[in-house]
Amino acid sequence: MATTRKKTTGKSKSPAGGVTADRELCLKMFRTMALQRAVEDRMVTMYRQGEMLGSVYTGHWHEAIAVGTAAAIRQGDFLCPLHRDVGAHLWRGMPPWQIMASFLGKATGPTGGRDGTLHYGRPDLNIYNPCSHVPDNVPVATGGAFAFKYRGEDGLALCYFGDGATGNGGYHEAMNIAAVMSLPCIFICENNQFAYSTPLRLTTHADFYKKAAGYGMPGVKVDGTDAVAVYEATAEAARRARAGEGPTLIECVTMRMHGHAEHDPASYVPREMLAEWAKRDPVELFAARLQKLGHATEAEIAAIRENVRQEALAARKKALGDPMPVATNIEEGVYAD
Amino acid sequence: MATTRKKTTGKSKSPAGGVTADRELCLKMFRTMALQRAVEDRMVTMYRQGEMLGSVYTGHWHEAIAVGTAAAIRQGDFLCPLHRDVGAHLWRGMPPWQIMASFLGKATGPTGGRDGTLHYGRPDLNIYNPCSHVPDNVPVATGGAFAFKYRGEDGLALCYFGDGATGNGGYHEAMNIAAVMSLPCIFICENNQFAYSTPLRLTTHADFYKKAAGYGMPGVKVDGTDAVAVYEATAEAARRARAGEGPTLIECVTMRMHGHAEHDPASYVPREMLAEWAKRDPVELFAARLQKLGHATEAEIAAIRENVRQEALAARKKALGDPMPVATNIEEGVYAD
Amino acid sequence: MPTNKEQVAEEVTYLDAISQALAAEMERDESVFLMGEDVGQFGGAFKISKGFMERFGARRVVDTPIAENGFTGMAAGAAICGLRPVVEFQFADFISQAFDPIINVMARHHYRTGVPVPVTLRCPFGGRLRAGPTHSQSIESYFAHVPGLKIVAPATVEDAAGLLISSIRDNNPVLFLESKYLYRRLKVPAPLSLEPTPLGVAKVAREGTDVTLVSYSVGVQQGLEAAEVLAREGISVEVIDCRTLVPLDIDTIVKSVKKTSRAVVLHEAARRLGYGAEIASEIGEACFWFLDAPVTRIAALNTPIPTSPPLEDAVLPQTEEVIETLRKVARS
Amino acid sequence: MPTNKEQVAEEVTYLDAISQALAAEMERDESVFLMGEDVGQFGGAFKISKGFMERFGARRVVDTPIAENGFTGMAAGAAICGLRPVVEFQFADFISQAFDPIINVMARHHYRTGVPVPVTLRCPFGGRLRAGPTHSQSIESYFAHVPGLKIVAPATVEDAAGLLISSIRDNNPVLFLESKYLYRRLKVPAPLSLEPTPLGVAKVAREGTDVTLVSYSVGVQQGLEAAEVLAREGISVEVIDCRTLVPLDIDTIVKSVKKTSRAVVLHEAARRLGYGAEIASEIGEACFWFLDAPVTRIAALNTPIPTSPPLEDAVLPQTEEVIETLRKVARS
Ligand SMILES: Cc1ncc(C[n+]2csc(CCOP(=O)(O)OP(=O)(O)O)c2C)c(N)n1
Ligand SMILES: Cc1ncc(C[n+]2csc(CCOP(=O)(O)OP(=O)(O)O)c2C)c(N)n1
Ligand SMILES: [Mg+2]
Ligand SMILES: [Mg+2]
Repeated sequence: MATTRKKTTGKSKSPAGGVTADRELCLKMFRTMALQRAVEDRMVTMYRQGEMLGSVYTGHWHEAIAVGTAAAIRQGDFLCPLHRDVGAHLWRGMPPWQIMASFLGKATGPTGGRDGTLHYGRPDLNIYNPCSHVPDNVPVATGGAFAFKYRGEDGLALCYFGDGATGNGGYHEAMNIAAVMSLPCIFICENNQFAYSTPLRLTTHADFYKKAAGYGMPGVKVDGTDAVAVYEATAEAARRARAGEGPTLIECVTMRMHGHAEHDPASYVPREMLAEWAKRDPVELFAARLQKLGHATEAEIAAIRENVRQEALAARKKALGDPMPVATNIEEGVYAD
Repeated sequence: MATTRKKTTGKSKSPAGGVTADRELCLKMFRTMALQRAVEDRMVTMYRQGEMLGSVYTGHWHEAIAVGTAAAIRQGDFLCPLHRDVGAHLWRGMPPWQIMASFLGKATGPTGGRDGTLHYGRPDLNIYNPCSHVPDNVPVATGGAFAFKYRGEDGLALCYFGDGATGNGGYHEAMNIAAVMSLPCIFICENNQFAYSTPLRLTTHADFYKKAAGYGMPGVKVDGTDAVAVYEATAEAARRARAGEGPTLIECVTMRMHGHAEHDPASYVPREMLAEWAKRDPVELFAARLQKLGHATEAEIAAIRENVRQEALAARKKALGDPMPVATNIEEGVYAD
Repeated sequence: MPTNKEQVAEEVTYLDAISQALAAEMERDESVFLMGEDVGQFGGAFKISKGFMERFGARRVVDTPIAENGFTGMAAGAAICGLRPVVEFQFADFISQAFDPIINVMARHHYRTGVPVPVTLRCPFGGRLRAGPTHSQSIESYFAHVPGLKIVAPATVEDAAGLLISSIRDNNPVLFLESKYLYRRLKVPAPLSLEPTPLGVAKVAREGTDVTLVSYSVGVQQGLEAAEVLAREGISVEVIDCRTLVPLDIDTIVKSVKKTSRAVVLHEAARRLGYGAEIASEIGEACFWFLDAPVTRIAALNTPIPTSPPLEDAVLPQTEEVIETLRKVARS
Repeated sequence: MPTNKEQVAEEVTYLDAISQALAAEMERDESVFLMGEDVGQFGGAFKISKGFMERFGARRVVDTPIAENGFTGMAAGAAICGLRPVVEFQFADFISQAFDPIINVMARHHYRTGVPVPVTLRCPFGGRLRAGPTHSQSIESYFAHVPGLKIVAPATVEDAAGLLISSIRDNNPVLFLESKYLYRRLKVPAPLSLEPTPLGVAKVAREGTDVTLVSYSVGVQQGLEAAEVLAREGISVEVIDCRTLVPLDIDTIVKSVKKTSRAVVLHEAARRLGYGAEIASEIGEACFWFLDAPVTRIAALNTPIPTSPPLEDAVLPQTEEVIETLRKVARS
């Protein structure tokens, strides 16, 4: 099967010598991570200023996961993100202002204001728009993976879900189906230590990556603050998927550094835990790595930071200026023609 | 917690020297297994004669599982059976004629004909009456286990489900909850190689007992045709449960020797597979064991067999003679007072 | 299954019609495939896909684990990615486990994104087979409130084929309600036309002047029987077969009621918020000035559906009750 | 949460009422406990159980994994074994994942076995908070068709407490619909009576003579506002608050409609097979000879509920529309 598969669009990303050998790739990844941070910091400010429709969910300390995974697959692959994965949207080409527009309910948001806040996607970028229910994006991803296999194409689906979502039946059914049908699907568990207020001990009594064994699929655990580690694990899972070897579960360990969303002060999170994790900022870690690798000077890093900060500022300006939707044809589109 | 728990009714069943040291217990187990076989054989005949309302589900080769588990727990424990577990009902005290009455839609069936065929239970015997949907009895069992723990009692819940049912989200959510809450619950997976027509390779890519690790609970695998092995595994799981050590998954491996139900000729089952398993009849195996242990002579075994055959015949007679329900007060009982 | 052998069979059942229509669509469109429990080698619990495995292979006749939630979400994903899944629920009752992906993923996706989700959800539904509370349910009311789903319920052999074809070709999630009771009871002479019957168009199954009976699925057959009996008494019943519940062809219904001035709505589902409530409300609002009698609903009692024959018969509407109600309304 | 501090607070909100009633029932009956996501230390997404952990401990304030299906089935099992679980869904929308155990385990169990299943399912529901298609749903129509469930939807602070108390004491599974919109918008002077309000008894929220408005939850508040405006125009609106949807107190509704001869039914749920269809059908059948105008439904459009304010406002019924419709019906 694998040998007869049609190629999907987008170039394969498995640089010889690993991702660190590819300066251009590394810099693009870094820029996207820094952009996620800048955009989300800006959105937090917007929330505090009362500009947003509802609460704001951030992916602080998830940047290496969002970007490391998205960078390791192809544009034609089916990406099924959740609320921590702004970096994956950005990598695919979603403009920051449009994410903000979603949180503002603007006509220019990806759904034109029909859905909003964290529920957005871009069909043209092969980004699924998830609904609120976690982890309903996971069975959907297996369906996308099924479609690639059905058509004999070498595309894959990649989905994200939190530690909390693993307690849910949809996750289980999809993992099992993907294993049994040997679907080209990559399951990214973003273990950020909390599900809303719920700590891991009330979520599971087993490590997440070990759950893969119960489905007969490989499960790996990576440092979710290390973009390179995430990239490499994803690239290997993608290789397996495209070769017809079936799904992989990757547990990416990180920390949710803000509340569940900005309305949540997260007083249930031990302060020492935050202090400990504060030392492992994935954006900082990657910046340091790039300098050590000689891919960028401190000045170049600083320039990128300033550049994304400006982009986030401009995004806010555009998003705020964009029009609200008008309630004409409000009943159109409930059904497709 | 465990030490302060109130005792539930029913005597504990952990004979010193193991189950085989207890002749009375062994003989009662054997008789119940033989009775299950006799009753189900009779029901198959009744089906063929067109006496039944619908199809008939048998637990051939499941007798050691149904009886071995039920015998190893207490009458006061919450038992949540499915369609292969007639022996567990019998062990608890359900009369054979009443099971037949369920399949006949009689007024004397456990639900008075409101539900019927394989959906029966007896609240007074602490037997849950499951609905069709598999494995909806599994979350219910965790709820029963929760109730015991909540009240500080040392009771437990035990539920059964097939290999096929493990692909279902309800199973997963309940297993995880039971592990996280450390509930006194025993999960019995009856791996009989098929889920309706679906073979194991389309159900799972991992051994069932290994799935327990994904929940952080012990998983054990036993020969489901060996009543002693099933008993001992259950007794140990019960000990853990009562001691507050949490749930256990027990995979009991056996074979479904009939079709999914009697309407199903099961032509999808390889004949060699049936021939191989035919050699491992749990009732025969236990009969031989009893003789080897000196607990019963061949004649005594034969007498039991004849006795249960007569009981099954008498059960049919009573069930057939019982009245059909009358449709008065048909709207009563939709709501409890 | 439309093997050559059966193409020359003398009769086609409601079940054959579904099987033939499904096979024809799979022949016609490579993106159509069937998935569900035991649909492969086994041919499905009701044998709709008997022979499909040999004909289309395991790629297009997909046996799933017992995971209604997961495989329905998967069908949504496959549809979003361009395929046209046909999902078989072994019994309609099991769709309860897939309620979430149907209402939250499938039904709302096009509205939110503009991406169609063409999935056909095949549900063998209804009672009268002594199958009890969790194998006999009428499921239309669980879903009819949800914007974005279509609901189709054929009452005849021809419509079983024609409406299934349209459902599969439709670009929306469609709940296709197959009457288990009619599967082998309804027959027409072979061969069967495999032309699509448009969704959203009701049918006047029998013309009449005194009272309009609005129904769907097995109720239409009951209504036709009742009309036949009443015709002998000089009462002329017009029977409307909704065929599609969502969208509902209210115009055809209203036209009939304006003519007869009397309306009875019949279904096998429980009365409270059965789909009859929607139909009756619409008639009441649109035909108020034309009505000579209250719009009357005939439905199952508000109880679970019991297993035992005397109980099930007492709970579900019987033809005798349909006759009596129509007579009473016609003469009021 | 009814700590001593708040007992002496000057005002009690709809949210406080629920919190106080729940705490009172937990005090009163050891078998009552609360379970759901983040209900423990965190006090729940809407802070209904703030302080409960300190007061009742982790044994009775149970944080669950994100497993609506599993923990709902678990609640059923706990109830069957003698406890009285109160289940909090973080948003009513998530109950879609628990549809199966609610309709197939909870709702049918007593009918099949005679064993009661006393579970209260607390559902923060409804729109107007810009929360979009999967955080704003009205869920009553998903369940109202199912025999064996009760459905309660308080419209006032007093009823939020009184009906919750009755729901918890009821021996059946009860869907308790809490209006997120009213949570902090409705207030009454403290202290609040914590007496049970019986289920199945509607209330004449405002007496009138020209037209009857039947509603529940937030619609009652809209109706009262509209009635006030119309009173100034000389139109007298009688507002009926159903309070309980299942069982429905149809007698109170019928009595009012027989008096006014005109009926409008209002809810925030989508129109098609909204619960208004059941109410309108019942009125149409019971009051046919008394009606001077068609029974008219006001409801949301048949679309998902959009997020953006201009869109959500266009989809959900606004008070202006209620006023206009009542005026039109009253004058017709
Ligand atoms: C079925 C369902 N129940 C509840 C929620 C509410 N909810 C949204 S996110 C969340 C916590 C998710 O935790 P986790 O999966 O760990 O993801 P994280 O937010 O930590 O990234 C909850 C409970 C939901 N979205 N879906
Ligand atoms: C949710 C659900 N889907 C489908 C069915 C139909 N069904 C009944 S039993 C069965 C097979 C069960 O297989 P398994 O769990 O292995 O149990 P076994 O019958 O082999 O003991 C199926 C598909 C069901 N009861 N519930
Ligand atoms: Mg998390
Ligand atoms: Mg099996």
